[in-house]
Amino acid sequence: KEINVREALNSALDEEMSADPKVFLMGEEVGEYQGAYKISKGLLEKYGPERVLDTPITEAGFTGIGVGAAYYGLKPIVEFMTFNFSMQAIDHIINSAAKSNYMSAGQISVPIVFRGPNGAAAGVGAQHSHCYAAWYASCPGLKVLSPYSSEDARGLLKAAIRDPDPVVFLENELLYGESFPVSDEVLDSSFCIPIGKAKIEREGKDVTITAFSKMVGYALKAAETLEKEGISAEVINLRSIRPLDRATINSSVRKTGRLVTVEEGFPQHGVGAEICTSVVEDSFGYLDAPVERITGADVPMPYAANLERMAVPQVNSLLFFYC
Amino acid sequence: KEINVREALNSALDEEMSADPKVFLMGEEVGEYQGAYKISKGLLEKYGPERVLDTPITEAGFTGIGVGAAYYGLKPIVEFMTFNFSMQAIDHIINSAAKSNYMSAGQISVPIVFRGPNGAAAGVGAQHSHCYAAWYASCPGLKVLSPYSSEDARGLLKAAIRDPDPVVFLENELLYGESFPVSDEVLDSSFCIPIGKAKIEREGKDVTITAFSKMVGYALKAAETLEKEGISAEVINLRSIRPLDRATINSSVRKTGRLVTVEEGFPQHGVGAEICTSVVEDSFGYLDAPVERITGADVPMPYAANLERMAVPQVNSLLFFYC
Amino acid sequence: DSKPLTIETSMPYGSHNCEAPSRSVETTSEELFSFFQDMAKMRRMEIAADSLYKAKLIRGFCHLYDGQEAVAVGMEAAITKKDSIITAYRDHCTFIGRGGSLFELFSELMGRHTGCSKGKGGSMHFYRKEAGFYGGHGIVGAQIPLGCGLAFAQKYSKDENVAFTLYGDGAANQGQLFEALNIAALWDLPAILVCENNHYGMGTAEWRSAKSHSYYKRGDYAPGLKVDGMDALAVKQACKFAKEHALKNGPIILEMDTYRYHGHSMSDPGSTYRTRDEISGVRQERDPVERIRKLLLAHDIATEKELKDIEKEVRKEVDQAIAQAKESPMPEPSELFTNVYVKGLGTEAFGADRKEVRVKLP
Amino acid sequence: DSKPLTIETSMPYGSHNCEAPSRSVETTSEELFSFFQDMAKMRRMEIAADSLYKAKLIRGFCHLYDGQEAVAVGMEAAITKKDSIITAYRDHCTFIGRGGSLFELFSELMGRHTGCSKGKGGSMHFYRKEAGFYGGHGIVGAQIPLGCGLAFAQKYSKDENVAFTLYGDGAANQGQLFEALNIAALWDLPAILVCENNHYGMGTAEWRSAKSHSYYKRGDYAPGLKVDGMDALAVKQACKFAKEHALKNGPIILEMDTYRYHGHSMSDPGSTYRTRDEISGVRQERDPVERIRKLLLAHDIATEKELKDIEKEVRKEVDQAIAQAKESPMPEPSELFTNVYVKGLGTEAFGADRKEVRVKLP
Ligand SMILES: Cc1ncc(C[n+]2csc(CCOP(=O)(O)OP(=O)(O)O)c2C)c(N)n1
Ligand SMILES: Cc1ncc(C[n+]2csc(CCOP(=O)(O)OP(=O)(O)O)c2C)c(N)n1
Ligand SMILES: [Mg+2]
Ligand SMILES: [Mg+2]
Repeated sequence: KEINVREALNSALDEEMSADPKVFLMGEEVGEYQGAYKISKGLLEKYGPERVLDTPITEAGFTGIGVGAAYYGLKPIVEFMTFNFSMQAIDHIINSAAKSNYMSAGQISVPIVFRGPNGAAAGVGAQHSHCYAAWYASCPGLKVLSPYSSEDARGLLKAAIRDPDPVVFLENELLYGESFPVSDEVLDSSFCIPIGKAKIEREGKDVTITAFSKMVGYALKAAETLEKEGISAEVINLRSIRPLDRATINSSVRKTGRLVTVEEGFPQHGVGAEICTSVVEDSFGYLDAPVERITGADVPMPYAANLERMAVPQVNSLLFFYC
Repeated sequence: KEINVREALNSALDEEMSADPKVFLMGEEVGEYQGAYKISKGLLEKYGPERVLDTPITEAGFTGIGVGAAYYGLKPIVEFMTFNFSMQAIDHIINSAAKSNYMSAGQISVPIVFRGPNGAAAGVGAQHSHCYAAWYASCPGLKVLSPYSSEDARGLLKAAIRDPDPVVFLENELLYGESFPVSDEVLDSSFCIPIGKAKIEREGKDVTITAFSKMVGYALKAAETLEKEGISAEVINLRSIRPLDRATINSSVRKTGRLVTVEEGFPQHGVGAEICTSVVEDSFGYLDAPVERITGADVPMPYAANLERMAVPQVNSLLFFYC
Repeated sequence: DSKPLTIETSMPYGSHNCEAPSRSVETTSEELFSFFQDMAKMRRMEIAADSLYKAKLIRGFCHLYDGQEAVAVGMEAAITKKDSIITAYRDHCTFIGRGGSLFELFSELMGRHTGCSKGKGGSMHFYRKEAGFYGGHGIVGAQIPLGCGLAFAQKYSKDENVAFTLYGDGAANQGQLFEALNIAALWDLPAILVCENNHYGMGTAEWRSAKSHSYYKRGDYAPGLKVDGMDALAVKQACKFAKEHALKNGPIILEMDTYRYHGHSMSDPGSTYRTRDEISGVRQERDPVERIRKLLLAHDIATEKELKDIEKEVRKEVDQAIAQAKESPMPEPSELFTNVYVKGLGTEAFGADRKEVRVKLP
Repeated sequence: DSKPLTIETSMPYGSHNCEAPSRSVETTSEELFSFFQDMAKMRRMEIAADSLYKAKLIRGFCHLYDGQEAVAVGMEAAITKKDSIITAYRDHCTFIGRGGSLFELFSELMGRHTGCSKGKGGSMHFYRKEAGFYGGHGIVGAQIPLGCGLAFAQKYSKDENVAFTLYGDGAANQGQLFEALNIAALWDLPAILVCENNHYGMGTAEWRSAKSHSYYKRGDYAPGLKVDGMDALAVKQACKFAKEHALKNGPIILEMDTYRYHGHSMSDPGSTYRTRDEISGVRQERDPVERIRKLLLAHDIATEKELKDIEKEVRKEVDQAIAQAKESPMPEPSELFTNVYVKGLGTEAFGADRKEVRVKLP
């Protein structure tokens, strides 16, 4: 059976709302409009306006309200129409959500999920294409997840909603319509993926490629091409950016001796930099070659199609180091 | 002659305001109160309320106003009482300032400086101790500077104000009162430090230590101790986090074969991770040992003095790898 | 042979903390004629953009302004290009109003090097600094403090000009409006906040997003006017009034009662959250182009035929601009790395894999 | 032997969009007595904190509440511990008002393990969730949407309680106030916004930071009261009124006209931006403790001697709490890594050099 990522997210929301009356969804256009990207389709009808709340376009205000509701013990899911707009509310994510449990020595826990599409889409320009994975994942107190497949989307979103800590959940607009095969287990309402564990999407022995979100698909495609060249690539789908699964990454690199990191975000202080450093720290002696870091170009996202293509990794970019 | 960092910053502001009538200063308490940390002392009296503007406590509003004024061609200096509060305005720094020149293909340049104390201070807890170096320096379009000494403070702030691009200028509250010897050249009103170049504070041949801001002082102290042990450490004061002076860092590591990075911010996706990766990319074959990354602990800043001490690098932390 | 005319606005102004301007607007036959021309051009242009989008020649977001043209045209009639304008993503007609060309506009929409942002900005990021147009901003509400910053700079520079900041009814709830307005009022900035109330922010009707939808009363202490935003003459009069006020007394709010015919952006059919009757009702009774057409006819300034001819001509102009834009090249690959900085400091910039593209930033 | 009393507030309420409550406040001798006790304790505690700070036993920021005690005490008298309270960094007395102990308070101030946040929060981050106190927030204005979120949760949970959000006159200009208030009004949340107008935000007088300083009128559509914040009875009456209102009709604003005697935080002498005469004038004419003292004497509820004895006793209590706190241990080093997460997922956490401290997060 196949479902697409949108259906996976929608069903995860639906099941968790049905399982726990404390879970509610808020954000711009999540209700009557059924979600700007239709992720919340049908939920208003099913759960009513008390639990599916359309907000004004005031991110600081509604995010703060979400966090306050979590202080009280509810389990809010705050949708950002895209994560670009989370910058208007970032103080609440960092200072009000991430740090409260610590500052209060465990009195004020914050069981909340911040979710929405993150990073580059298609043709939306510089202000609508920022990837926030590295920023949020730098902050202790937050957990940061980024699904690739429908399985990831379902399992990780359900895990995020059930988790007692604040979770930043980074989706990708261009994956919403993509379909993936799913097992019965994945479709079961009890399905859940542990936070903090990466998934080896494909085993290999010559090189390790780490990726998250849309780039996992590119990495898998690259691995296919490499296979034809006789190179066996291991592809790691990070799933969780914080905590980062250093163990899985390092044991893969210890096996392959080579590492390529892939992401769409900016290079400096990015996810690739952290992974490279983690491997240098834990497996320095095993590295047979410099780590190759593939990232978005170090420029704001241009609009023109040809420039935009150059600004984010293509499958070819992942192969370049072998040519 | 000696001056402290506060005097260095104050004189840089004064001279640049006097040199260019387009330069003005705005922020909370910068005028009548003479600055929360007295960096702007005397400027209101000298330049009047048209050029030294006390703002309400509304960072999004006044930062946006500063950026808009820069669009028009003025050269605003926006003071954040501390950079923690820049999160309320971060959308304007990233989306309105950093990206405009690119999106407009060069029509709308943004000659603005965002400055204020950054990172850990003493006893101010989790919400007032965040280091934003890695975040801002991930963003193309911004330049990010962080001075250590009085020379740095004067030369870099003057460079920042004269620069035609948006500059994030990260000071350190605990350095304001520290005095450093300065040459006549540094005191000259034409003095300016090129953006993007690191400074080798101390030459050495056995190990390279990179640091910025307050940690440069710690690195120098550690280097003294190491010298007694017969180890010669080269200390690099980064000065500029973006652009990062990869050339200076790499040529040092090619000489020493070892790298220790030091910063007070959080580890994940930090400045150390980027420096490590830069060296792995450019000088992999020269590294004789794993890179040692010294950072703030991966926790929100605790208040209690003993925990706080453990949460940021101490001079000893820099020596640990040799014990 | 332009002849002076005085025309009554069909709706009274609403006013807050100030005396409303007169409903009798002075104009000329020439001005009315130019209103028609300009609005017909804008209307045609947006319809063409719609088609280009559907033909996949425009990508990403594309927010059309048809229905709201009277605001752009009436505002320009009251001010000069030394006054500043800043707006949101729905910026095509503002760009044209500021004297931008159809060719630059369509080039930008199709990501060509000849675009007003050399293809790097896209639909939401048009600028024309030489004519006082500061964009084209994608983040709801962000342009409000930016616009007050333009006003600050104008006052600081002792230019006797004002800054118009346009934003939607949805944006009017943003906290940064209140923050910026407070500062503008404290500092007496010549800032004119223009709320283009088209009654919906995406799919959300104003009454669902704002407890108070008297947008011209926001911030209580600042004066405000409610204006028929479908009437270019009413808009002109209000903007003239506001400019005078702002230069003397600081900020003022203009709420333009207007309507967008299209959906929010191209993915929104625009008909799930409002009725087709509502849309066609506005088209029939309040359309800004038709209002001017009627005036031109009623005052014998032009014949039906002349106006039809203008529309034909405008259509040709638009088609030509599109054809020319289509033939224009995409940006050079090296443009990926230009304009990141004004002063690039000689650092290297890399493409996705640090090998493919590698240039020194100028 | 508590006897009922009715006392007139000395100042009338200001009101906006609502009818002000009566100036005749019902109380009892017992209540007045407890007001005196509580405020005397708060006053003494803050003075002691000042000394501890000067002795370097308290570090970082330390914002004292002396002068404003009537707000904390009057509010508590009108509500229960099931109602929520959230405030800014000036939170010592709010914590005491919610039933927190002096020992926990001083322990926290000195960074001891026995502190209300185990020494990890510090002066600005006190909490007492069991009694509905949600902190203690350091970012100006942030607590306002958070407080509306508490109100949301109370309504969602069908608890018949309200949430009080306290913020300063400086914070009242923050955009997030307007954003949160709008949502609270749209959703009829039982949110009570309490602006503690002490007339200065750090060194900035209200008239320099706000075009309108009618803080009770902020957001125009919401009702508001202006309250003599130096009069615990006036505060009590207003809070009672507000609670009833909020449960029925949604948000309401209370502006408390009050005063802080100390500087903003310990580094501010508090006398560069206001005159010493101003401060001593308030002390002499409006002091909240003295007001209650006078009432107790005037109504023969207590003698001067009894009140002095209470002050002595309170002093002893404070000294004892300090002594006990001083003897309490700092947090264990391992506490560095606890409470980062509720569920730590077994990942390793590191100290500054990845070697020194290394634990598994629980
Ligand atoms: C801060 C932010 N939040 C959300 C969005 C997504 N968004 C773009 S336009 C829009 C609706 C704005 O409505 P309004 O202000 O009424 O302007 P209109 O589109 O009607 O001209 C939304 C929600 C955004 N761009 N920025
Ligand atoms: C967003 C933000 N900006 C600035 C500060 C620094 N700061 C702390 S308190 C304060 C003054 C606040 O004044 P007010 O709201 O009147 O409260 P009061 O201190 O008088 O109780 C300022 C500027 C901060 N903590 N947060
Ligand atoms: Mg609208
Ligand atoms: Mg105050």
